[in-house]
Amino acid sequence: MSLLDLDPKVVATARRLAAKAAEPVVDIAKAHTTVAVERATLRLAGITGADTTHRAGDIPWVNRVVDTVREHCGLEHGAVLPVFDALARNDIGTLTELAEATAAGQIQYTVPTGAAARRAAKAGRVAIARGLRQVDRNRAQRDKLITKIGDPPQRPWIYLIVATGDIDEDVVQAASAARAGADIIAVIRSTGQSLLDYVPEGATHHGFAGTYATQENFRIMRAAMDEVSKEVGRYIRVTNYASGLCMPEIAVLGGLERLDMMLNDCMYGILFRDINPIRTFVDQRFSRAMHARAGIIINTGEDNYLTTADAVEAAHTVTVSQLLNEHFAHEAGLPNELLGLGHAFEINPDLPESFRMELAHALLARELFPEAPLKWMPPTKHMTGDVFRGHLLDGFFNLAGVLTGQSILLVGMMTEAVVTPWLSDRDLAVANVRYVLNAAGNLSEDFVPARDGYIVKRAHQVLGEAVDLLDRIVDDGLLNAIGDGTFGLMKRPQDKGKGTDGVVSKADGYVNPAIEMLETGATK
Amino acid sequence: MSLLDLDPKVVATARRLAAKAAEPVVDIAKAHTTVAVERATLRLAGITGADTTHRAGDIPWVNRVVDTVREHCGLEHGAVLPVFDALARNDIGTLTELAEATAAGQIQYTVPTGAAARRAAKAGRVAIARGLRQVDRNRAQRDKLITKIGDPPQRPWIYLIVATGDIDEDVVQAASAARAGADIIAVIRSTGQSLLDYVPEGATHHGFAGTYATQENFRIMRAAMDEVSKEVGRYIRVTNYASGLCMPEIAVLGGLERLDMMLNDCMYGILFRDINPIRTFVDQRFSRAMHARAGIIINTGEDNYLTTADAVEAAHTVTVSQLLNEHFAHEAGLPNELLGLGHAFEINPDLPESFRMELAHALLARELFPEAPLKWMPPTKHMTGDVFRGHLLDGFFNLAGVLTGQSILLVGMMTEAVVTPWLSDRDLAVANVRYVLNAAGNLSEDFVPARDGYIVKRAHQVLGEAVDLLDRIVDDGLLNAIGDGTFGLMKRPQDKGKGTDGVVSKADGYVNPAIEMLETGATK
Amino acid sequence: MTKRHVRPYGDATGDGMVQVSFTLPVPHGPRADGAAQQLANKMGIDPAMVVHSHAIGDGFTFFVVYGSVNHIVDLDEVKVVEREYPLLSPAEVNSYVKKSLRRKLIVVGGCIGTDAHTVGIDAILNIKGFAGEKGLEYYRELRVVNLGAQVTVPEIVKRARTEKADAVLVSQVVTQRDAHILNTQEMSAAFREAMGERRPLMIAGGPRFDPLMAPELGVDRVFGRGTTPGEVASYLVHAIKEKV
Amino acid sequence: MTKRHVRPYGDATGDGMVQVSFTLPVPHGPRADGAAQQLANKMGIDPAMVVHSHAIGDGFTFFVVYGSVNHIVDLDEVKVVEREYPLLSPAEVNSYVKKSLRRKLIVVGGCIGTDAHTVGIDAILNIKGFAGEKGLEYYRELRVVNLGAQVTVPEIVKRARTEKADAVLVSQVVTQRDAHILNTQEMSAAFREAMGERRPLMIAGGPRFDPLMAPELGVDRVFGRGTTPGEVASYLVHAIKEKV
Ligand code: B12
Ligand code: B12
Ligand SMILES: Cc1ncc(COP(=O)(O)O)c(C=O)c1O
Ligand SMILES: Cc1ncc(COP(=O)(O)O)c(C=O)c1O
Repeated sequence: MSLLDLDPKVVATARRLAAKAAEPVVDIAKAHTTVAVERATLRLAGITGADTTHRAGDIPWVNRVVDTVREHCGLEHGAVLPVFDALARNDIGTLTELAEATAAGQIQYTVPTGAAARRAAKAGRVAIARGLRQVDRNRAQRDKLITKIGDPPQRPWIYLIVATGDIDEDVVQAASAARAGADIIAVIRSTGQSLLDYVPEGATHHGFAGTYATQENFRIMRAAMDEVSKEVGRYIRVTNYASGLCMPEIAVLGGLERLDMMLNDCMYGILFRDINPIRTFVDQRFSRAMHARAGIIINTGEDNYLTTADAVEAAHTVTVSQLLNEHFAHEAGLPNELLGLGHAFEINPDLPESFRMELAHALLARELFPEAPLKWMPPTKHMTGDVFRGHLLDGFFNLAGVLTGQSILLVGMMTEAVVTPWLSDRDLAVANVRYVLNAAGNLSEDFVPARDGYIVKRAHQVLGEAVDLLDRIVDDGLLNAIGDGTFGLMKRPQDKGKGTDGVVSKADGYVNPAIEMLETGATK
Repeated sequence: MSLLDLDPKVVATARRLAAKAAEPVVDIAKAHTTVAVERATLRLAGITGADTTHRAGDIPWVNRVVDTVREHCGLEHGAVLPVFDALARNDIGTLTELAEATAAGQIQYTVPTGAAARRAAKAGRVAIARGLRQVDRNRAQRDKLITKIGDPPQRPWIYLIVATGDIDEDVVQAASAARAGADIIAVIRSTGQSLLDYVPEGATHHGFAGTYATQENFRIMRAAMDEVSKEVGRYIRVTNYASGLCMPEIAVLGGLERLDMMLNDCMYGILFRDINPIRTFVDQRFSRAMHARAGIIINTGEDNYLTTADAVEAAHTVTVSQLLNEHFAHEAGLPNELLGLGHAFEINPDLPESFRMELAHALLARELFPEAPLKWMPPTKHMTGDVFRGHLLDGFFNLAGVLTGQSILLVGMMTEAVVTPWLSDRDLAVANVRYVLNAAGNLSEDFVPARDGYIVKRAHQVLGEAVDLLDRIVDDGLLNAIGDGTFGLMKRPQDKGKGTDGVVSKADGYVNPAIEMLETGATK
Repeated sequence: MTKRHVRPYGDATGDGMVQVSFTLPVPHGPRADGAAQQLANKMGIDPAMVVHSHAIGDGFTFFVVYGSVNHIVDLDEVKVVEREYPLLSPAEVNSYVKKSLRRKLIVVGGCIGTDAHTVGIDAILNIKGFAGEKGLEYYRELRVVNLGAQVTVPEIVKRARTEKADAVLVSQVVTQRDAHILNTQEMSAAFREAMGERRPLMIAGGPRFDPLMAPELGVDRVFGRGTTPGEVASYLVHAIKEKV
Repeated sequence: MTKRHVRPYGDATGDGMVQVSFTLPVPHGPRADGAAQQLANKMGIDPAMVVHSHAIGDGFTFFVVYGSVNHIVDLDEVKVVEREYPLLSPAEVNSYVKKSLRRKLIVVGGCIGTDAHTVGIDAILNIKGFAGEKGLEYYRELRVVNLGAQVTVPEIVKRARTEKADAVLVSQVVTQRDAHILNTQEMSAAFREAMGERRPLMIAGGPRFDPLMAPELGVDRVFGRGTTPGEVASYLVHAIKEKV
């Protein structure tokens, strides 16, 4: 049922403009590869482990290989051809052995041509298909578990964060959160990981304000939550972060370890981590294709804009970004059911009508993306050390979530402005959510924004501003708009930022069976 | 605008039944007087002060006089005749001098007859008229101040309690509460005062969990709030408690000292202070007539029922009591605008749909009594030492208040289950109210209970149960119903309870010019 | 199995983290924050973060402080009134009373002083009960006389005498100016004075009582917040066993 | 006028009332309540009322405690970094800089380490400013170079050098594992090592910094939560006055 009575023509225009604005960027994304995409491809093909002898610390084998390939023959043709050619030429059994030999300086990479190239491509495809079939099996396994154990009984699903820095403590806290009512557990990453151009290895215990995202940590958490799922009688979803310099690789690891959701935004890395825009768009495209394959729900990061820009003035930038995220996601193969588009309750609570304005924004998102599992993010910017006030604000955030039919509710903590959440913060926060869901969960039945009333007008206004902005972006180019600080007030020129030198123009003969198989859905 | 679509016929039936149930009780009330009514009458006539030499502590002169009258000649004819007769006979100038002489054993009271009676009645009337004109002047003065300084800009008005036990500390806390946003200041009485059969004298500093209600304390608080009113630019209303053994007297004092609201319930004293039912109904009738004259808004006490009975099961008893309170109030001359009928947010918050049920109850009251300044009371019973949860609950209480258009909002405190409110509790509580009013105050525009939805059904159900109960009460008699524990599960037989022996059947020649002048509105 | 020595747990074992809030009669500003910091340090919180402060009027400031408290809780030193008797079912209570007393056990209860909070004592005495447990009236072998609210001490002594009460149960909810303590002491003294050794068992209850306070109050047992009727009934059996 | 010695104020002068909450790694029950009571007593709260407790999982209990703390705050002993310089308007700052330096004052700022919280430093530096005050970029006589987030220490040292910075302003928001302290110390050491006496003025800021920490951090000044750009600009003027 539509409460806002949005004009379908305006909505269609918005989508058309978003597609148009995205088009040149999609072209760029298709025309380039990155070190991370190539590493992700090799990870799918089965490379694992790290060079523990290296003086710079544990460097994953896949980094050693891709860096060496690049050094020897460039990445313009992708890593698959030189790597599988080298495997064949040197008669080495596994990619990991190849990596060891590479580190020992025994391998010389070249781009094969002719039959050698065809052989290498084929061998690569066989290996990658093995990885993809593992991802497919995980997806089937998830479906099976959900059928057997069940989904949460209510919407929105309750999303809780753990962030101890130590995977073992994380497991304890995640289990207790799930028992207390969480449906989704997200492990926050250590600050700074998103700027590492490699994925750390193994189980880790010393993150800063978060725990490193590693394949082993993913495995540990998923296994633990599989146990807890049985205990609590609902499938507990596990989330981690794809965004950052290793977006494609982490997406692969998430698929291999049956994560259920991943933070993946088309612009977050650019805006909030100063990662090069081109790098991000290329990486993002590959990672989303991976998520599509793995049935992983993406969580986009529009909430972040409202921490640096004003939530009222910049409301329409959230809508624009959601439309862009939607387009990029569709383009990469993600269906609506996997689009956890983000938005947030970040209006200054001292503003008159702030709550109604939140409702207007939240409802706009709901009605623009009726099939998407929207992710509703709690107040952070206007949280203060006054934890009593904060707890109240979180309650109203929860209420806005149920009134506007949000799908995934990231639970707000009264200590948001103080510390990373304590055990008791999480417990009180879940009790808050539970009260609101239980006492007022069905109040949406009685929530009917007045025709032409404040809420409806505000929603229409924001949509109108979004269309105007999209119009300007189509004219200026999305990359220029990002460069000008359109989103979150962050100015990010397309030729600057971290990871720029990891971007490579594809040559005509570029080969990447992974991309092909992701596009076609092939399993062999 | 009606949201519940109540059937006007059912509503009319409810009112008719309430009137019928009240009728016999009104007859009883008219047929009796009480020591308190007589004392109130003499207070209007100008008696003040206390016998400080008495060994039992400060006994007000008015008690000495009425007790002696009763001893000497009974109260069946009222106190006015014997007292003004004695004044004339003994050639004494003032009532206070008469009291002193009474205490010294120098006065013999008798019921005058013939010309002496007419003279006494006349003198009494002149004196009482003087008191009533003081009340009238106060009322005019209140109107003038409101015109000049202004009413609160918003509805509901914010009602805050102070309860230090010391009138001087109360003044400090009241001023700070008003500055922080309170529109109404209520001074809680010392526990137990309602069972004192006299009104203490003077400024007091040692109450238990509240401050004694005295004429001087009333004066001090009103004067202080007059100052603060100017400062904050809105007329700060002052409230105190009439209910108890001295209901009529305190009503007089409230009128004389320009209080603006008074707690006055037709059954509170019976149920929660075990005061004799007849005593209460007699006292209540006189006190309400006084409030009507003084333009004082009464606050009824239906909220209390839900602290001893279950708020869901007993919801209809609240409605029944409101209808009875309305009838008794009308009968005593109070117009709708002065009927601060009470109700409360006391449903167990762990119940599914508890918030929507609260909305249903609150809306029912709103639509049944569209002109009454309803008083909306916060959660108390289900508050616990978990102050975070409590603060959240108070926020939802505030929201229910604005969604259903309540008129007077008694501010809930997160420490409800812990201590009488601290300075900081009040401050955080007002901030809570302010957030809700400011952020969601107009959300009622968008609150439209679904036709035949949960809220509407629940409201109709409660109204139906109320009509059924009124029907039974009409059959059994209200006094029997009270005896059976119908209200708040408290069983109070009509011949038991405190203050029973203060009830006196009026003789045929009973004279009370006050009652007459209150009924006719006469000023002379 | 818990260890003997523990510290508060915020986010990790042993971090000692606590949250504190209070108001100081000091105008808002850096000096006030410093004063809050000093108080927190005196409470053993170090480092202490004054994460919030705001003015209440001109002369007061409200603070929220977070930090690590350096005290260690020694669980072996924790004083609690351990329930030294078993929890019995109503049937067990009834059968014991019947066997040992051969008559009904008589309980007189009420709120003394000016306290009018009867919900607590009613929760213990009335059939309806509390937390799913029936109240003492439900027990066939108990005779319950509930005097209700605002009973004076002389009244309850008199009634206990005429009813030949085995136990007197009083409730005290209002604590301002220590009313609950003073009232209970007054009552226990009155019973001792009036009846000496033959006084009934004296039990006090209320949400702000600490069970450790029995000696101070001069009563036999004290029950705090969340007490259930079954606990009280079981205690009664235990106490008459001791007497018999 | 405040008195020298004050106590927390709940409802009356000197009542000492405070609210505390914490979690103990002890299963819920009377023993846990007793443990909470003990901790509260050790914090100086006496009498302490454990007004609420509930289980968090099997092994933890959350408590809310109210009570009177017996410590006394000595206002004369309160340590605060008093602002020893006047608050200047932008015009005053500009005119002083112009007169005394005869060139623009150069400020280099950023978030060091892996910290990506730029809102705080931007609030100080960007024109937009904070709390109604314009940021340092607005000051005609200041030249501001804002390096943004996640700047490494070598980077900021290098840039300060090439820009000939008079002052370096760094922000630190993430405090887990004392990252804010370690990062700032690393930076101040690097500047000392690289530039010795000719190092720029070093200023650190962030919501969890206490201005008293400057010596520990090795910087000249520390600004905490709620800092406004005007305070920082005025300090800059004060500091160059001292140098000149
Ligand atoms: C209901 C209530 C009332 C009702 C009482 C109705 C009635 N007939 O009982 C009414 C509305 C009349 C009322 C009035 C007042 N109340 Co009142 N009231 C409450 C309230 C909301 C709930 C109390 C309650 O019923 N708890 C539920 C019962 C089941 O719990 P309980 O009493 O703790 O009992 C349990 C245990 O303690 C134990 N127990 C208790 N007694 C006994 C006795 C024995 C023998 C045993 C074994 C066990 C036992 O067993 C029970 C079951 O587990 C509390 C706030 C709160 N949420 O706690 C305020 C509260 C108790 N009231 C308070 C006050 C001050 C008053 C008033 C003075 C003024 C006012 N604020 O309204 C008046 C006057 C009362 C008077 N003269 O005593 C304060 C007391 C502050 C203090 N610590 O001193 C409170 C805490 C509210 C506040 N924060 O201001 N109140
Ligand atoms: C906005 C925000 C973000 C944004 C940052 C965007 C950006 N470009 O800055 C985003 C979304 C990217 C983000 C990410 C993360 N954040 Co963050 N974030 C916040 C948030 C909500 C607000 C911070 C803020 O902007 N405050 C407003 C500014 C104006 O205040 P301020 O920083 O205190 O600055 C003032 C003063 O301190 C001072 N000041 C500050 N710096 C300086 C410097 C100088 C020289 C001077 C003079 C003064 C000065 O002046 C300023 C004006 O008064 C806080 C929670 C909160 N409400 O505080 C969490 C918070 C800071 N984040 C936190 C964390 C852990 C993270 C993450 C690691 C994970 C996560 N929870 O999301 C990531 C990774 C960040 C990283 N690598 O650093 C934690 C830190 C916990 C801790 N104490 O260690 C917080 C407290 C949230 C929480 N409870 O978990 N975050
Ligand atoms: C889309 C998205 N990706 C990633 C992150 C976190 O990234 P990082 O690990 O760099 O803090 C966020 C922040 O919450 C986000 O919104
Ligand atoms: C109508 C009414 N009168 C009086 C009171 C208070 O009376 P007392 O002073 O007896 O506690 C209340 C309780 O809040 C009440 O609701």
